[in-house]
Amino acid sequence: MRELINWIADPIRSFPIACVLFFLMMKYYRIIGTKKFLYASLVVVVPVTIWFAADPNFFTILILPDNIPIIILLVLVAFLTWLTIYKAAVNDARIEKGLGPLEGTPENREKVWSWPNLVYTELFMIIAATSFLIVWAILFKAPLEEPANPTWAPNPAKAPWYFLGLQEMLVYFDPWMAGVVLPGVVVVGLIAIPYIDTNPKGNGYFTIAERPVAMWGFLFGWLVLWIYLIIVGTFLRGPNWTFYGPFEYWDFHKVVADYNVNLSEFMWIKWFNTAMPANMFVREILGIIISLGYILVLPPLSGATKYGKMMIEKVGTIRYYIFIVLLLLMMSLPIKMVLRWLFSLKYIVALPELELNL
Amino acid sequence: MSEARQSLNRREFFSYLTVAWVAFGAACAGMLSLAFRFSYPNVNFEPEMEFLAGTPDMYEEGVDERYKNGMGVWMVKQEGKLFALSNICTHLGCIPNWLPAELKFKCPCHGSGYYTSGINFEGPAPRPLERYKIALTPEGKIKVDKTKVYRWEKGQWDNPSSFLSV
Amino acid sequence: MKKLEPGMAYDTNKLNKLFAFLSVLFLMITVWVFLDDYIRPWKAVQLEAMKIKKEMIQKKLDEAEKEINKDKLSSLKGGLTDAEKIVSSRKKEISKLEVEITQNQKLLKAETILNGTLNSYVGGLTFKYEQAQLKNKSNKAVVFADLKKNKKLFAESKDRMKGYSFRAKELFAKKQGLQKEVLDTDKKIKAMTIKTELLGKALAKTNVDPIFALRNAPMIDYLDPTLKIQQIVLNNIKDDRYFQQVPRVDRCITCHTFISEAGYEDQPNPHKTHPNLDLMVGKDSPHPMKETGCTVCHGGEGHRVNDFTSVAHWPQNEEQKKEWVKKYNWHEPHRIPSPMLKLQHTEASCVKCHQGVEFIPGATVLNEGRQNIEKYGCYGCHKIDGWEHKRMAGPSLKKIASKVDKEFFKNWVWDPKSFNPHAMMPRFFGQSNNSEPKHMVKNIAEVNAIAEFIWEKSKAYKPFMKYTGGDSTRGKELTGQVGCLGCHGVQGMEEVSEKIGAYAGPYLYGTGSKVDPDWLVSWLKKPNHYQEDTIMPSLRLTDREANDIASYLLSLKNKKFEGYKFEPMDEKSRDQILMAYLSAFDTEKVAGAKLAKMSDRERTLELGYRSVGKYGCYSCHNIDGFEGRGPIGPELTKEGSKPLTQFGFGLQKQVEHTRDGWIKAHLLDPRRWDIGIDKPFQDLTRMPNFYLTDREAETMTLAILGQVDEKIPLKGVKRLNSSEQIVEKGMKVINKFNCIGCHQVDGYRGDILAQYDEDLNEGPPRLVGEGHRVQLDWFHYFLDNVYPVRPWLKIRMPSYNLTDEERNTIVTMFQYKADQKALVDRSKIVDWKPGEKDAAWKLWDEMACASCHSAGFNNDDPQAPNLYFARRRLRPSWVKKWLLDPQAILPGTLMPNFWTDGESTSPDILGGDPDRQIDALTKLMYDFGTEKLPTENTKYWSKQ
Amino acid sequence: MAANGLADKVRATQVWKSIFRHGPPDNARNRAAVVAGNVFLHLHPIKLKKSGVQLGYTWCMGGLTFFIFLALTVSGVLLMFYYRPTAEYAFNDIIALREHVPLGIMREIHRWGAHAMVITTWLHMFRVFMTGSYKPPREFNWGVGVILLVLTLLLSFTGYLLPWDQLAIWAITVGANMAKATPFLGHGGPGASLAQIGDFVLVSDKNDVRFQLLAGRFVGEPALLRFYILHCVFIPLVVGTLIAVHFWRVRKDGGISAPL
Repeated sequence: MRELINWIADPIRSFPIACVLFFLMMKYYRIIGTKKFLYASLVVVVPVTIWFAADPNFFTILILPDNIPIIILLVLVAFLTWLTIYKAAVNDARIEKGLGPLEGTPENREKVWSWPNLVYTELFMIIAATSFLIVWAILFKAPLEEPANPTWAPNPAKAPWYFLGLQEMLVYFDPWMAGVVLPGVVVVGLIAIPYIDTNPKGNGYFTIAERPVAMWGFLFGWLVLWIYLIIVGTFLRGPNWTFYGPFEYWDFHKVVADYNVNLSEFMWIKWFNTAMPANMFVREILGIIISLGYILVLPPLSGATKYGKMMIEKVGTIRYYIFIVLLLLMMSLPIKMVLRWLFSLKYIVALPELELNL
Repeated sequence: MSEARQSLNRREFFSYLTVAWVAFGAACAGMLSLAFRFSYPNVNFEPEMEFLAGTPDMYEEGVDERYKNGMGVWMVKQEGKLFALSNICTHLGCIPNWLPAELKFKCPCHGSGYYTSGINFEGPAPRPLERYKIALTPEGKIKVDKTKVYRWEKGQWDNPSSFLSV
Repeated sequence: MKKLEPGMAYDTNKLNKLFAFLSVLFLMITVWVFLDDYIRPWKAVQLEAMKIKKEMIQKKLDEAEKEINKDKLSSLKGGLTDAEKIVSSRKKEISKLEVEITQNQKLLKAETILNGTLNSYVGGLTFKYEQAQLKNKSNKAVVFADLKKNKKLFAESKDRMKGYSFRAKELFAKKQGLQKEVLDTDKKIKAMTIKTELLGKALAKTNVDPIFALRNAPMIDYLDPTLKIQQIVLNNIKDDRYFQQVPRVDRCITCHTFISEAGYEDQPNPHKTHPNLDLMVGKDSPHPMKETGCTVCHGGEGHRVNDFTSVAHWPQNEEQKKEWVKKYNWHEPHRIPSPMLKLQHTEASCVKCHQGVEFIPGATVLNEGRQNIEKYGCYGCHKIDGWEHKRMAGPSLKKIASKVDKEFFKNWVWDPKSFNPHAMMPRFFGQSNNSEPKHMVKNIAEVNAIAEFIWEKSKAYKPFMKYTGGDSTRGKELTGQVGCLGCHGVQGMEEVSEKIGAYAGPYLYGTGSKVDPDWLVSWLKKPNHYQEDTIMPSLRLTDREANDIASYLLSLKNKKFEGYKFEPMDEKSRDQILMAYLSAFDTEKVAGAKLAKMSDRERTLELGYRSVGKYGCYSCHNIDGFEGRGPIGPELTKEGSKPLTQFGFGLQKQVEHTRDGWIKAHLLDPRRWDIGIDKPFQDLTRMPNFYLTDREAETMTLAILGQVDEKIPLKGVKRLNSSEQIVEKGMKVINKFNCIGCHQVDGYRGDILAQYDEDLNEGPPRLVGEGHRVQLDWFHYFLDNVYPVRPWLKIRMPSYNLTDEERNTIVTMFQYKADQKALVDRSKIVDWKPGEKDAAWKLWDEMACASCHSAGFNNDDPQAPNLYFARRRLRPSWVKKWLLDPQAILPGTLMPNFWTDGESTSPDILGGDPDRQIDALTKLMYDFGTEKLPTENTKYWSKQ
Repeated sequence: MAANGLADKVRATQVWKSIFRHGPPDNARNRAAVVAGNVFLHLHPIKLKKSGVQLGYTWCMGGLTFFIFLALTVSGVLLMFYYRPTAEYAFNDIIALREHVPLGIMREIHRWGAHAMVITTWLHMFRVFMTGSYKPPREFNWGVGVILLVLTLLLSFTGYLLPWDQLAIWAITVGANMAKATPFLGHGGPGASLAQIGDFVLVSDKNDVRFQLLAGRFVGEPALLRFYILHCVFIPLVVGTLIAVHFWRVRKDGGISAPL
C-alpha cells in the first residue's frame, strides 16, 4: 500500500491525477457543493490523514516547524474551496430558479450598524487570531540551524515554503523563466484580470455557472499550479531535489535515473541523423519556430474557432489576445512538464550561448 | 427601540459584558507587562566590576600588589584596617608605582606622591587616591566592588564599607 | 429564530456572550505565556543545587561548632565581665579621654575644611598664574604673590592637620590601652566564633524564604534574582561564525553549579565537581574556568541552557543513552556542527591547543592513540599536519633481494600475520571485499608482479660477514641482556617481550625462515652498512656475540610458513588488470595495442610498478622510482570536523552513525564499506587491515577525532617558549631513535625497565635531570664514542649513527630540560681551603667510597661508576645535590645517603657541617679526576 | 442595577464626556457617533450591507491580514531591541532570543505571524476572486491588492535572512540566484552575454541586479544589513501606505462587495 502511494505520489503520475481530480471537481461541483459531501469526505480524509501521520518518515517531515503553516494552509484551502463551491452551487441553483444569489436577498442586503455588528466581529477575530498565534508560538519553536556557513551548503537547500512552487518550476524551466518571467507574468496577469474579464455577472456573490472561464482558469492556476506544486516542493522533494514518496526515508544517496535531451538534439541527431549545425539559430530553428508559433500563431488560430469568435465579440479583440497569451503562458508549465516526462525533453530552445533556454 | 432594550435581561447583559471587559483588560494588561519585562535582559555582557580578593589572612601589614595589574587595585593593610586603593593617580590618571623602600606611591608622570594610606603629600595631585567598596562574603572571602568609590576629601573613608577591620 | 432589532445582524446578547468567552480564553492564554516564559528547567536545577549546598554548609557548621572549645569560650565570656569591671573602674579617665578625642576631632575636621579650601585656592591660583604667564598679563606679579601666600597658608594648615591626626592616633591608642582587657578578650572570642558566624551567614543565604521567593517571582525577577543564567565569556576561544570569529560564551555552569568547586565530588550530575580539578577548571589549575570554559574541550553548544538536548549532550554508551532518553527524553541533537564528545573521547580536544608536541602530559589515552598511530605509521598514507617528521614505518626495500628470498616475500605480502602473528605490516588481501576467487586470482597476479618489480629494482648487496655458526643458548641470553628487547619483541621470550611491549623494531619471529644468515650477522654487526638511514644502532657486538645472537635468531623458524608455495601468476588476469589501467584514458583498441607491444616481462614489471603505486607500498618502504610520490590516503588533518554526511557508511547499518563510530569501524575493518556494493576490481577500497585490538582502535579513533579545524586564536593555544621548543625538538629525535625504549626520561616511558622491575639498577640508567647531571661536552662526546660508564651493566648503550645535528639537538634538549645552559669551566672547580683536602680524604675513607666506586682505586670489579672520569662527566652542582640525597633523585639507587636529613655521619670532620663536607668531597673528586675521556675499550683500571 | 448606576455616574463625569462625545451606543444616533467620531473606527461605514459582516461571505481574511501586519510591526520593533544585523552577532542574538531574553516566544510570534500573513493574504485574494469582487468599480483596488501581495512575500523573504543560520543564507542564495537570471539584467540571464562593449562588461556578477540586491557576489554581511533595512524600514513603509490606499478605496468603491 505505502509503496503504491509512494509510486503514485511521483509528479509524473500525481500531476495528471491532480488535473483529473480538478476537472471532476469543477464538472460535478453541484454534487461536491453539498453538506453531505463535506461530511462524507471528512469521514474519509480524517482517518487517512491519521494513517499517513502514523508513518515515521512522513511524520518527521510533517511536523518540521516550518511545515506547520503549510498544513494550516492546506486545511484552510481545502475547506474554503469546498465552501466556495457549496455557496456557488446554492446560488446557481437559485439563479436557475430565477431567485438570484443568496447574497442578493433583501434581508441580506439590509444595512446594519457597524457598531456593534462589524466592530465586534473584528474584535473577536483579533482576539481569536492573537490567541491562535500565541498558542502556535508556544507549541512550536522557530527553527534555527547551524550558523551561516558559506562554504558548506545544506542539502536540500529549500527556498521559503511560499516560493517552493517556483523552486519546483526550476525543475522544468531555467531560472529566468521559472524565477523571473513566469512570476512576472503571474503578477501582471493577476493585475490584468479585472480588465480582461468583462463579464458583469458574478460580482459580489459566489457562482460558477455564470463565470465558468474565470473560475476554471483561476482555480486551475491556484489549486493545481500553485498549491499542488508547493505540496510537492515541501513534502516530496528531498536531498538533491530528487523525488521522495511521502513514506520514503530521505536517504542522501538516493539516485534517480534522469537524463534529458534537447529538442534540437532530437531533431538533428535522432531524426535527421546529422551533426549539429554550427550556427546556433539554425541549430535551434525548430524550437524557435515552435515557441514563436506557440505565442504568435496559436492565438489567432484560436480566435478563428467558434468559441474564439464568440469570445472576441463578447470582450473585444485586444482583451481576447491578452487573455489567450496569458493563458498560454500559464499552460506552458504543464505542457513542459508533460513533455519532460514523456520524452525526457530538456529544452525546446537551448541557447546556452545566450543563457536563453526554454 | 427602548422596548427592544427592555427585552434583554439587564443583569445578564451587564455581567457578561463586565466579565468580557475585565478579562479582556486583564489579558491586555498582562501582555503589556510582559512587553515591559521584555526590556530587562536576563543576561548581560558588561565587564566585571566586582572581584574576589582572597581571604583577609592572605595579607601582610602594608601594600599588596597582586591585584594591581589585573584589577587596578592595591590591597593595603594598615593599623588594623584593610582597604582597596585605586591605582589611578588623581592628577592626570597615570598609574603610580609602589616604592617599598620609601613607603610611598610615586606617580612616574608628574611625580605626585602618596602615603601608604593613599593621602597625597607631594607633587601636583589635587587629592588622595580613591578607595573602593570592600566587604566580606559569607564564605569569608573579600569582595571588592569598584562601582562604589570613597573619597577622603569627602570624609568618606570613615564609611564602614570602605575598609575591613582585621 | 427570534426577530432581531432593525439594523442588527446579530443578537447583541449573543455577541456579548461570545466576547466574554473569547476574552476569558485570551486571559488564560496570557497566563500560559507567563508560565511558559517563567518555568525553565535550569531553575529547578539551581534550586536543587541550593539544597545540596545547604547540607554542605550545615555539615561544615556542625564541625566548626564541635571544634569550638565550649568551656574555654564560656570562661572567656566570664573573663569578659571581669575585664569590663576592670575597665569600668577606669571610667573617669576614659570619659576624659573621649572628651579630648571629640575635641581633637572637631579641630581636625575644622582644619580639614580649611585645608581643603586652601588647597582649592592654590589649585585655582596656580592655573590663573600659569595663564597670566602664558598671556604675559600685567597682573601676574600680583597673582603670583597671592599664590605664594596661599601656598604658605596651605602648608601651615597641612602641618597643623598632621599634628591633629597624629594626636588623634595617640589618643586612640591611649583609649585602647585603657580598654585593653575588654578588647583583648573580645578579640579572643571573635577569633573563636568568626568561622561559625560566617558559615551561619552563608547558611542563611541558602534558605528558601519569602525574600527568596520574592526575588525570583515572575515579572519582578529582573530586580535582583538569585536564580539566574550564569555564563563565562571566553575571549581566547572563539565561536566560528565563518564570516567572523566571536568570543565563545559558555553557560554550562548554569546547571553544573559546583563544577569548579571542590567538595561536591560525590554528588550526582549536574552538581558534581569536576573529577580532575587540579588540571581542569580549578582556580589554580593550568586551565582555569574563566579562561578555558567547558565546550572547548567537551564540545557542544555553550550558549544553550533551556533544554538538555539542544546543548548537544552526547551519551557515552548505550546504557546512558537509554537512561537519558528516559530521564530527559534525549534525542540526537539536530543541526549542531560539533555536538559534545563522548565523555571517553574528551582528551581528543587537547590537540586543539597543544600542537606540535610529541606527548601531552595527562592525556594518557590520547598519547596512547598517537603512539599507536606512530606504531602503524598511518601518517605514511594519510597526511597529518605535525607528523611530517616521522620516519617511514617499514624497512627499505632497496636491497631486499639480498635479505630474503622472493618466495618468502610473496607469501609475506599476501598475509604477513600468517608468518608473524605480531607483524605490524597490515594485510591487503583476503579481505571482506576481495576474497572472491575472481578477485583472488587478480590479487595473486599483483603480488607476483610486485615481487618481480621489487627484485628488478633491488640493488646488489654483499654482506661483509659470513655466518660461522654460534651458540644459540648464549645468543638467546645475549639477546635478552644487551638491550634488543628495548625495540624488538623476540620469539621465545614472549613473556618479557609482552611486558615491555616494544614496537620501534619488528617483533623477531621465525627469523630463521626469513632472512639470509650472512645478511643477519652483518646486519647485527653494522646495521647501517645495509641501510644507511636505519635507526637500528650497533651494539658493538664482537663477531662471536654477533654469531651467537644470529644463531639464536636463525633457530626461530616457522616451518608451516616455509611450506607455503605461492601460486604463480595468471597472465590472463595480469593482462586484464593492465588493460584496465591502460584503457583509463584510451579506447580498448589503443590500450590493447599498447599492451601487445609489451613483452611478457615488461607487462609483469608494469603491473608491479602500478600495483606498488596502487597499494602505496612506497609510503612505508623505500622503493626506487617512488621518491616524492604523494600519499595515497585522504588527509586526516581535519578529520574530526568532517561533516557526518561526508562519511560513506555504505550498507553498514549496524555501525553507529557518528564520526567516532565510523572511524573506529573503519580501523577495525576498512573494507566493510564495500560489502554488498558492486565495484570494479580497481575501485575496491584499498585501506589494508591492521587487525587492531579494540583498545588500539579506540585510542586511535580518539587521536583522530582531535584533528579538527577549529580556529583557536593564538592567545588561546599553548605556545612553547624558546627552551620548551628546543626540548620538543629533542623529544622528536629521542622518539625517532627510541631512546625512551630503554631510558626513562624524567619519568617518561623507559619501556625496557619493565624487564628489570626487581632491581632497577640492573637496567639502563633512568635519566632524571640528565642535563644537570652531565657536562654537555662530555655528553656530546659520549653519544659518538659510547663507553661503558656502568661496567657492571649487562645491557649496553648502543652506538647510533646520529648526524651532528641530531646529536646536538639531544644534548641541548637535556640541557634545557634541566635548565642548565652553561658549560662547566673545569679549570675553576678546585681551590682548596687550608686543611680541607685532608678532611676530604678522611671523609673519602670513612665513607669508603672506593668500596663501590672501586674501579681505578683498588681494582676490584666496580659496582659504581669510575670516579676518575667524573671530572669530565658530572656537573659539580649536581654532584653536591646527589651526595646530599641520592634517593631524592633516583629512588632505589644503591648510592647510600651519608647525610640523612642534614646530619653528618662523621661529625668530627669539618665541624660536621654537611655543606662543607660535601663541598670538600666534590672538590676532591674533581681534583684527582682525569681530563682524558675514555673510549669504548679504555682499560679503566688504573692505579692511584 | 448598581453597576448600571455606577456606569451612569462615570458616564456623567467631565473626563468621560471629554473622551467619548456620545452616550452608550445602544441607539441609532450614538452608534453612528461612535463609528464616525473615532479615528480608528471611522474607516468603517456607519452602516453596511449585512453580507459585509457575514464570515461565510468575507472569511474576514482581509481584516486578519491587516491585524497580523500590526502584530508583526509590534513584535518586530521589540525584536529590534535584541538583534544586531552583523555577521558577528546576528546568530548569537537569535540564540539569545531563544535562550535567555524575557518573553522567549517573541521570535516565534514574529516568524509564525509572518507565515500566517502570507496565508491570509492569499486566502483574502482567493475569496475576492471567488466573489468576483475585483469587477468594476474595484479593478484598481484589486491591482493594489496584488502589489500588496508581492510586498508581503518580499517582507517575508527579506526577514528570512535575518536569523543568519544555514536555513537563512541558503534560502536567500537560492532566491538571489533567480535575480541572477533576470533577462538582460542578471549576469546569468538571457542576453546578458550580449551586453558588453569590447572588454567592458555591462552585466557581470559584480554589477548586475543580484549584486544590487546582495551588495556583493554572494550572501554576506552587506546583504544582511541591506535585507535588514528593507525588512524593517523600507518595505513596511510602502506596505503601510498602500494599505491606507487599499482601505480608502474599499470605502470609496462602495464598501465590501455585494450583488448589484
